[in-house]
Amino acid sequence: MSVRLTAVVGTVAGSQPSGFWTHALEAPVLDWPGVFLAAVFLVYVAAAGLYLAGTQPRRTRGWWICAGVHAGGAVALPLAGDLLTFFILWELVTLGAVGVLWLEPGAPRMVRAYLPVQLVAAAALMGAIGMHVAAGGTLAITGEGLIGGAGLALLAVAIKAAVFPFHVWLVNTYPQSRPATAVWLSAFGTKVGVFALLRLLPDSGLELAGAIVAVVAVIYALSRRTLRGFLSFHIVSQVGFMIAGIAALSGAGVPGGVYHVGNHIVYKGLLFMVAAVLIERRGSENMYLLRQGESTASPKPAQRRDVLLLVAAAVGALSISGVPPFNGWVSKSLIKDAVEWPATYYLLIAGSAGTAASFTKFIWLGFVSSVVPDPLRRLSKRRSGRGRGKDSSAERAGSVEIAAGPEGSESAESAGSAGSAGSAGSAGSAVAEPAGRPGGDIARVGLVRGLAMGALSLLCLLMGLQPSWFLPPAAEEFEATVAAAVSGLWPVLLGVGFFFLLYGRCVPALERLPSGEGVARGAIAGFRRAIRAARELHNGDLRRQLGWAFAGLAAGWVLLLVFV
Amino acid sequence: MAGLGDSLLMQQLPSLLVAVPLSFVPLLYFLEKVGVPARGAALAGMGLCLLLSFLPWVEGTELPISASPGGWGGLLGIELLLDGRARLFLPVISAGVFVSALFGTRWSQRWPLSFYTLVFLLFTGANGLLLTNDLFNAFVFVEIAGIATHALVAFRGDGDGLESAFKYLMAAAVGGILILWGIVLVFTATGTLWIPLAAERLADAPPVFVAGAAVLLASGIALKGGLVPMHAWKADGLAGAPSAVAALLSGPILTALFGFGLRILYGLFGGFPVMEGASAVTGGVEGSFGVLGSAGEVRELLRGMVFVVAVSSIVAGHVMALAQSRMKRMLAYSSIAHMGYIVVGVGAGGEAALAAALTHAITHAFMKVGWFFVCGELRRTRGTDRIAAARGAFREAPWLGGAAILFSMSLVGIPPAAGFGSKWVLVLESANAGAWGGAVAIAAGGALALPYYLRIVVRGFEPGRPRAATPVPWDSSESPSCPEPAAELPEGAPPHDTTGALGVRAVAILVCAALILGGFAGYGLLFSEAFSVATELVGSVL
Amino acid sequence: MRTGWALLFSVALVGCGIVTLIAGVDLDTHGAIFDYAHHSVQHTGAVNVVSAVLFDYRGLDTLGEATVVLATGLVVAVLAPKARTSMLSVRLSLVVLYGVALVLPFVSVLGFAVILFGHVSPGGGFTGGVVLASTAVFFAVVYTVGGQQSYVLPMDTQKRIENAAIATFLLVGFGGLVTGGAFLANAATGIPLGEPGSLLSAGLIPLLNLVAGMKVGVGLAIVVVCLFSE
Amino acid sequence: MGAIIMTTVLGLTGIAIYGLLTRRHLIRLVICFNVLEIAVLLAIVYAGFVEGGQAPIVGGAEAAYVSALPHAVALTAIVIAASSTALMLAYVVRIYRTRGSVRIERVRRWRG
Repeated sequence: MSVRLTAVVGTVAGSQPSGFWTHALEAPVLDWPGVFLAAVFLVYVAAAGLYLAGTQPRRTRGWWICAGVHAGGAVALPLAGDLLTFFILWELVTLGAVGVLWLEPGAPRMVRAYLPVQLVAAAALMGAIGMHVAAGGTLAITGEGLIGGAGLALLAVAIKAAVFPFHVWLVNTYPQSRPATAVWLSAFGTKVGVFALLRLLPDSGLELAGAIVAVVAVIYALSRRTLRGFLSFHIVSQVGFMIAGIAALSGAGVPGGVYHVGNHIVYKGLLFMVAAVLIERRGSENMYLLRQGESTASPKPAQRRDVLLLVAAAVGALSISGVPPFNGWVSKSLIKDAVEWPATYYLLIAGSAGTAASFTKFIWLGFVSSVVPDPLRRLSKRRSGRGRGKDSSAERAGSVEIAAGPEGSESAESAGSAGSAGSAGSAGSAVAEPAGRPGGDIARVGLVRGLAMGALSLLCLLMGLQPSWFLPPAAEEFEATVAAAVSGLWPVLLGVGFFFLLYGRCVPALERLPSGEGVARGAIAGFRRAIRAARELHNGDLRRQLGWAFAGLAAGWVLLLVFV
Repeated sequence: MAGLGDSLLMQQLPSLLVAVPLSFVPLLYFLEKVGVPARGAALAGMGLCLLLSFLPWVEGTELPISASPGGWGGLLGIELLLDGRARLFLPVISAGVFVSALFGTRWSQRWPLSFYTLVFLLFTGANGLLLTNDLFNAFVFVEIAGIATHALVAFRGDGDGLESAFKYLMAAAVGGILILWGIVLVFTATGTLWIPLAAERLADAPPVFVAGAAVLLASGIALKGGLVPMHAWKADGLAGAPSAVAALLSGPILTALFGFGLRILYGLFGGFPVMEGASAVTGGVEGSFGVLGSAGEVRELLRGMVFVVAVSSIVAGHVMALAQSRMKRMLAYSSIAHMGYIVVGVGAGGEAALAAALTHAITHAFMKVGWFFVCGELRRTRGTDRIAAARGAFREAPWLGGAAILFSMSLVGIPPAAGFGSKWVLVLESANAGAWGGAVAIAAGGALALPYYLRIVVRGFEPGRPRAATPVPWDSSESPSCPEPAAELPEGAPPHDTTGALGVRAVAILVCAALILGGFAGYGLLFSEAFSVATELVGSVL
Repeated sequence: MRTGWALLFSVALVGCGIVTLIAGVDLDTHGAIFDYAHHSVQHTGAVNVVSAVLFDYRGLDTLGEATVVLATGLVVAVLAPKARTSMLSVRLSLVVLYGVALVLPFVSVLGFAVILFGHVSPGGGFTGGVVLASTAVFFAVVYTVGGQQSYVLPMDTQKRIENAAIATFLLVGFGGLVTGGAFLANAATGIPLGEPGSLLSAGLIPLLNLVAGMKVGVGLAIVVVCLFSE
Repeated sequence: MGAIIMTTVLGLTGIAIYGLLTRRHLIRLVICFNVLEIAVLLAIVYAGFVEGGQAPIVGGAEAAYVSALPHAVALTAIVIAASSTALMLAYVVRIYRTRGSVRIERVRRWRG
């Protein structure tokens, strides 16, 4: 629909007399990054749609429309040929996400976390485009990016891509939505932001900043106790990788960065799907309780499918950690090869190691360990002893315990979709399956989900094994780089070693990490106070109203007289 | 239609556009005496005026059309000049008045004759303000429109409406005096009230004198239009008004005032030059400013003042709108912000930015009128315009919710609504003209604006009804011995007007919605018209 | 608004005014550049130049102003409570009662005279209208509002006169448009201007004078009487 | 002559503005508005003043007349000001009826 609307504007705007307005609407840009990203988005839409269609009988039509707007905007955005279309699609992505979040349980909190910053981003983008035009730029999207308003564009990108200090919206929305919703949302928003960096600010010089973000965010990710909070911080961390690559200017940087965007969509989607299934099966999102929930919530038949789940989780974890032959390896190698400064390089290595460590934790806690490691248990005891106060503040701070609201809805939902044998489960599945065959329902659900996750896993493998199918045509020289980077395995080993040897001791320190939430809260309080002050200024006194008018008149007049 | 261009009708169109609405004032009275219902006659009359306002768009019409009541011309008498600017705004005013009259069933049922008479007076004032090329005549029309408007504001007759009307009247009257002062200074300096001649002779006037006239006229118009240091009365003035009247006030009246401001700015003072090439444009004032200081510096100072006013209007308007708990006040503050948008476009100088400002004035008129209608509908069903009371209202009437969403999108600047187009072009063109601060403020304005519209929409679609559906009478000191001529509806009373009237109100809302959507589709056309008007305005200075 | 601020603003504005006036001291253009006094007789046939300007050159202003009065009367009438009250509880002495009765006819005649001779001598519709309105005020003050309403002019009649006046003004205007090529045209309609200085001169100006006088008189009377009855 | 008139005009303006900003009684506000208006009217009339000019009633002899245009304009302005004043007073009376007082504190319900 958006395309048609722009077409309407385009036909009418074709006869505009104003200088740049004649060039407002351009043909789509079909270069490699755009087409690649659009294609990956499209594939992911198919996979996630498959996943959701099979498992979510409770999604309403409104949800699907909003999700479609969100994803459709994201699919079309990489191809946008001019800034007008780009802006409209950007807005569609935002609005679609708002709609999706709105239809979630616990919507007000998420929308509050999501909408204001996204609006600031949209406004900043609009302002940036304005300043670009002011500096003499055209609306056509060229390889050179914006020639004015770089600061505003940077702000817009930083918010949309959830670059570290602006990540609060992400970790306060994705982990709190329903698991399957997070699957859908995780792919689009931030990637759009990263892509905007490529389109608007190709020579931003943010290489080092990206690397720092990658490391800092991974430290935060290590400290998370909830599954999706953990995955969300990994999005932030991986965005750091992408930015480092795109900003890296040397030959392989941009292809590496963009390829990493595509890879990340695939494996992070896969991981979110795994997370969704795990949460449904185990009834908890606390990573330390995943194995405990196993014995009670899930009867025997689940065990066999857990193996498949483990495979999918392992593929995702290996991909994100950068282990050959999965796709993360290719793009991470390209990025590391492309960066200019040694500091960036070592930071990226550290980031990789941290990623590896945290996904070892994920696999270990989720599938392997039968006993929760000692320090963690001690910690959780201490926490429960301390009472709810600390918990609730921690919850607000983004390290989200399972909140009562989402959990309740999740369990109801999982009962309906996973179809475990309970009365609530049959009632829930009856919505989707009028015949009321719980067994068949389980089988169908498992099949569809398995298909979706399998497809994504295969794609991970394929993108790792045959990068030349996906990378730009003139990328033969990259292959050598990639092939030479097998030695890049050592950060992964480092990370794994770190987890088993040192992680337990680091947990108390990690738990004490400051969060960005306080700053945001302070800003909101300040804004509230400003509004209150403004209201008190408008005290309804007629004389004050007239006084302001005369004061304005006097000020203007005196100023004029002084200067004349 | 071939001979229409030369006919007496076309030659005298400016006079007719003033005289015909005015002639309905006595006509309604006498028609009612012979039994014709005022409402029907009034709507027919407004239809006629709407038709008249479209006549200048007939193919082959040569603009400008100059007419002089009395036939004396501008120097001796009064000239009414229908130029491109007036042609652009006339249908906006007429359509705004028409739909508002259509919508105002609630109060017009009570006193149909007075209501429609005042609406026609307002119509006359707005049209005349737009057309007149004479300074004092403009003052007369400003006052006609002003008096009719705050009379309509007082129409509810309860304490709140009266307070609104009194505040509005005081502010508007002081604004009128400021305008009159400016006119006196111009007349003293030039000896004429005819704007083109005055502009010519202002070039020889002492610059201090000219500066005084300019600042007085500008403040007067700003006070009437509600720009920031002079905005404080506006929300108070609109809060107690019936919704249809609030719509009239922020649609047609603001449009006419903007048109008048443009005439003063470009016709009398030579306008703002394009930013880079300040020396390329030599208006009347610039030459005179050159006597004492660098003309460019004074220009830039003036422009800086305009931007300070505009940006602070945007910020203050949106921030205060965020803080409101009543819809009408919220919309009034939003109007302040949108006036700021328009002033940014005007202050940026240059044809394109000016054209963007013109289109935004037009789209703003309809989206704000539409929102006020939605507000009136809510007030009819809920008995109050408190935002909290809107709970569930859109669930009961989804079409209303749809309209509210559309108008909100337009006001915020989200694509499939006309407001997006004008805001987008406004940002780009003012940035293009060098006013990047204003452009950023406009862009940020949308971010501030969305939450407060979204709040209403979300509230409206929530299930359930508010517990206290009727307003708390917050004026407990009213003496019961004095019966209010028009008190609030008593608690639990059925809606005042019948379902047939509701249909008419719905039509009014849907017309606005259609205009907003159509405005987006036809945005290119609108903008190119505005662009030619802007070229004409800027060209008139050279 | 604090006193200090108020003082500051008013002083600042007056100061600006002083500066402006000093700058304008040597302005030599006093009055209009167009010398109405030497052309108005020839143009309009009216000896009183102010009347000529008001009703001929700038007829539209006058029409607008009459409209403002009408609007005011309308609003005040709407706002006034329907139940009329007697204005004054004070008992006036016989001297006042009879004195007013004695004076009233003369005042009325004066009002009409000022109106009808508006184009040849100082005065005109507005001035005369105000004098006429003052008779209504006298009456209302002395013989109560109800008395004014029932004996002199009922409110309905007043409104009718007011509307008829505006309608006449507009009819004259449209007539000028059709016959003279301009709204409110006077001499151009071909109406004889007559001997300047005589009662029946200056074309349509006496008629408009009369209309405006009735309009203003009745309009102000409505306003004042409605305010009385509050 | 001019100096006197202009001093009066400016003095009245200053007084009126000061009064508008400080008075608490609504009727006094209305009076202040009227004073402001009168100052402008005086300025208008003075704008047409010609030294030694006669009232613009054209007699037989050729003479200097003061300009008639400002007179006409002032007349119109007076009527408009009178109408505004009448409306203000009407509102004040109604406010007195509904709110029980004409203090300015009583018209501060709308605020914020």
